[in-house]
Amino acid sequence: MDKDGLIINLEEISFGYPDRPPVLDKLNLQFCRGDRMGLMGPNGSGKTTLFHIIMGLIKHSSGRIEIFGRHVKEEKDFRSVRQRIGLLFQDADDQLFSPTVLEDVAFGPLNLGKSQDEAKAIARKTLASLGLAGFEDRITYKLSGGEKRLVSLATVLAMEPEVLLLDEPSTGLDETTEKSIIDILRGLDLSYILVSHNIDFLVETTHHVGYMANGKVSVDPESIPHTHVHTHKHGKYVHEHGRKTPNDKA
Amino acid sequence: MDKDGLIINLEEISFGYPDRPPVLDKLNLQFCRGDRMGLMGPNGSGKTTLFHIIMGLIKHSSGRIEIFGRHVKEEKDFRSVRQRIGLLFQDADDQLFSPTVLEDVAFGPLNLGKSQDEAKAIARKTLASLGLAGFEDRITYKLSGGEKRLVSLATVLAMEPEVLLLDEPSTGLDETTEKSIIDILRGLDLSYILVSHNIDFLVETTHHVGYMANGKVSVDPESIPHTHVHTHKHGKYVHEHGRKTPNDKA
Amino acid sequence: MIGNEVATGDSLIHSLDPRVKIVAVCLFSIVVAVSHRFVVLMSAMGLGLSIILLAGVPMRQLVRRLIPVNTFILLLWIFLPFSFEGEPLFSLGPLVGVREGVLYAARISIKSNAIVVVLIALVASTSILTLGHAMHELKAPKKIVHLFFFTCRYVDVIHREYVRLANAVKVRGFRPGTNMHTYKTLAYLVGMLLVRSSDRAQRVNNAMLCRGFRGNLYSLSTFSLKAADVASLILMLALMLALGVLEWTKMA
Amino acid sequence: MHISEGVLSPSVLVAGAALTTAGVAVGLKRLDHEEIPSAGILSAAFFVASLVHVPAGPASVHLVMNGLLGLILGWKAFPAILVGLGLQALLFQFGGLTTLGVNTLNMALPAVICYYLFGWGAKAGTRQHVLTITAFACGSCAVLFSGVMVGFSLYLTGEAFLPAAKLVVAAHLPVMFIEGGLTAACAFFLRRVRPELLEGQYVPKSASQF
Ligand SMILES: Nc1ncnc2c1ncn2[C@@H]1O[C@H](COP(=O)(O)OP(=O)(O)OP(=O)(O)O)[C@@H](O)[C@H]1O
Ligand SMILES: Nc1ncnc2c1ncn2[C@@H]1O[C@H](COP(=O)(O)OP(=O)(O)OP(=O)(O)O)[C@@H](O)[C@H]1O
Ligand SMILES: [Mg+2]
Ligand SMILES: [Mg+2]
Repeated sequence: MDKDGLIINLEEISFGYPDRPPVLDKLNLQFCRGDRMGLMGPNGSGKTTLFHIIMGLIKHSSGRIEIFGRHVKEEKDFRSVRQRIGLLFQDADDQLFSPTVLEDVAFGPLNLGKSQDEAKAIARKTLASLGLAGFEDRITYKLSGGEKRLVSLATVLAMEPEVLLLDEPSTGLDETTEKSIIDILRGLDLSYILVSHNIDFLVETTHHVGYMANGKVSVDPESIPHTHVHTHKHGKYVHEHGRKTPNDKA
Repeated sequence: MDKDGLIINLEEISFGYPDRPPVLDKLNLQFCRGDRMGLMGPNGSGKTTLFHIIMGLIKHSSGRIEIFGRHVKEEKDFRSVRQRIGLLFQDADDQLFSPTVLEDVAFGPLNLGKSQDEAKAIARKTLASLGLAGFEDRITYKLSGGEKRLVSLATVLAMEPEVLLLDEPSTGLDETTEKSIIDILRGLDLSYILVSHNIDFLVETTHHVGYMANGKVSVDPESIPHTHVHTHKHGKYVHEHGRKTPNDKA
Repeated sequence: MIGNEVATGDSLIHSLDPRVKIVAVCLFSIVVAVSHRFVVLMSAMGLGLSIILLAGVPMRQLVRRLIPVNTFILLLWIFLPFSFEGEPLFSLGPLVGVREGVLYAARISIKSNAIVVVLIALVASTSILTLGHAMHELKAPKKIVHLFFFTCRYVDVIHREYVRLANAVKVRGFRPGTNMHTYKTLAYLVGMLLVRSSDRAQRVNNAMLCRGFRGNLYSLSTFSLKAADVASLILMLALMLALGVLEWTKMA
Repeated sequence: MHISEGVLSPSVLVAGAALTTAGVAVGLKRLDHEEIPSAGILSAAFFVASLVHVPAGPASVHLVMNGLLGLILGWKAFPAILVGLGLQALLFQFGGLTTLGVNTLNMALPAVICYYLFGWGAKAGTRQHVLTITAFACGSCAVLFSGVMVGFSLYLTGEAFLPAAKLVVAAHLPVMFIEGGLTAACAFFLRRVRPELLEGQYVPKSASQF
């Protein structure tokens, strides 16, 4: 890996919530500029925790974090990290707190020191780029699930980050919204790590996939493509995966 | 369908939240005794809303509901429905509101007019039957996610309902807990309708699956089992479904 | 939050009936709060310390829990010694510390600490929900007891929601300061919290309706008095009576 | 500002406890059994809000928000605040048991007074700026009254407390503006997102809502 392009470098990170078995156990992860990485792993394997550690929302108990070539440790080191790395939370409801969409999207730029007018202009532009023009005065709390996701993405993109951490951006969305998220992600000129349980989605949006289990991330670029065949009977129904439904086939 | 076994009969039910497009649009649904039905559908398609309408927590705007052969309409009609149909809520934190597990499970029987001692006995029995003996004095808010789910199920079963409506009983659970929920559901001598996004889970727990979209439920018992073969290339990765991961294969 | 406050241990104090403990603590607090004589206050302090020793409360916890009351007391020490007329004791610049003032402040300090020490012995040896149940058994109004339970139950859930919202503003570069932007943002967070809580209240109501709720809330708690409980209660009553007599004889 | 145990004179403690009992009784009377869960969850929300640090110059203050609580709960603020302060006394030893009456009175009475003085501004149909001004007044006056009442409780205990009482009131003055501003912004938020909460219908009537 090109040492110069290395933007996130986690070395032997360990972490556990109080009174629980460790969630991360000497985890190593290298992430380079221009990379688009998928991350899978069972529920509770610590994917969300990993993202929160990178953003400094949770303090790891041991190990070393280097971001953009600088060792980050304290809250103030993470402040500048948060301006350059954007995190899309797993639950969009946690991300939107302002009454209107425009205020929410303008919030980040305001924190970066932009004036009210600049911030609003940035917010409008970002919304428009995601096909959300006209949403400015909608009440965030009353948006549909898919709209909340897209607006959350807008709030993150409005800060013009260099890297995105996307925590299950597609869960719970219908196919149309999922499709539009795929298109948006492909159109972005950004590096990102994307958590999803849906490999179809990862296939479409990332270059390679890491797998998280037992507190570690394993990236295995040598696995070989192959074909798999499966049949399951379920009464009269066939076992089908993902979003496909009996009706699609009938 | 055996008219005698018909326990839930929804005819042309329509409903919409204020200032929103309709969620249910002339929905028809028949559900018979002994049946175990799965229900899938994209987010926001109205699955939770449908359950709430059956329980009389939301009033439908038009259509006719017949439950256990009786036309139900008013709040007081639904009171007796709620004794015979148990609803497991999507969020277990909403369902467990008492300080301790025993109190929570005994709450239903007490409301049904049981004495304190009878209610406690029923609660103990129900907990034991779900493998939760010893949980009586645990504090509800300190339970883990999986334990909360199981206790929620106990609170519903303690009312000895004839039918269960289960709203995503497996989301957010790890495989072990999911497995134990599957075993419990299979062991129950009850009819139920079960909402889940996870077809593997539905395959294991239900006889057939309905699909909810555009405000309607379509049940298609005539779909034919078949085999599907697929190959996708993804860089060097193979497309894999469900829980399987690159590492399993590597 | 509430979850962190664990009442583990197996001292005599832990095993006492919570109703006895509540009655004893209330009695103690009232008697001490109305007492004046140093003898009485010192005895009360001694009693309080023996109780807390008996309860085996860890030193660190004790000190941590004593901080809030003593910050308030400290504030009073800044003023009280100088606000009396009487025999001068010391002087700080133009300010003259007066004997009566110092005694008054000292009295308050002992009183407060004695009462709080006993309160700590209570809460460190009894879980908060047990206290709720005991209040029910002691015939506190049912509505208050249930209000108490619901508040306890959902404080943690809502606190977690608050932490998630606070994290969301943090990752978007928010740094609190003394300015309108900060106040507006915090107001929005509180507003969001209230909106979510009212939504949750609606869902909880629905869940309760589904279980046949018609306005009756029940409590299944049962406590039974043991010999040790009765003995402790009598001992406490006797001690309080003794303190009362001590205080009263001075008046006479 | 919670007054600690052992500071106040017996007569002040008794008067506070008696008035609080009366207020709580009125509040409980207006609180239907069915509303207890909602009131409990909302008071949990206020409990959490009261832990929020707000920077004020070099120091930081905790939110009080009793004005907003009054707007939303009316007389029910009495039992809600009693429970909240009781929990704070038990969990963190803020305040205490014998002072629970006085402390509850000092926070709840201003909440109820402000509800009657300014509650009309939050009702449906008022103009935006009317809401903002009344909410600001409600939030700041509630805190000011609380400060004055705390100072008064101290003063009634003894003349010697006068300087401390003055300091307490003075310390509430900057907080007053912060609270007013936050209450106004919060009311603005609620008006846009969930107006029912402000309109005195805080209890969701789930079954009869539609
Ligand atoms: N605040 C917390 N306190 C205690 N335990 C927690 C907390 N947050 C998460 N956990 C636990 O830590 C583990 C890892 O959680 P995390 O949310 O990181 O998993 P995840 O991989 O993101 O799962 P999912 O796919 O469900 O989102 C889980 O077992 C979870 O229960
Ligand atoms: N209280 C409410 N007020 C207004 N709209 C609502 C309310 N509850 C749900 N909705 C909307 O109604 C639609 C159906 O919601 P519902 O919760 O029934 O969907 P669902 O199929 O259960 O989705 P999920 O799979 O996410 O649980 C959604 O668009 C939702 O935003
Ligand atoms: Mg996660
Ligand atoms: Mg749902």
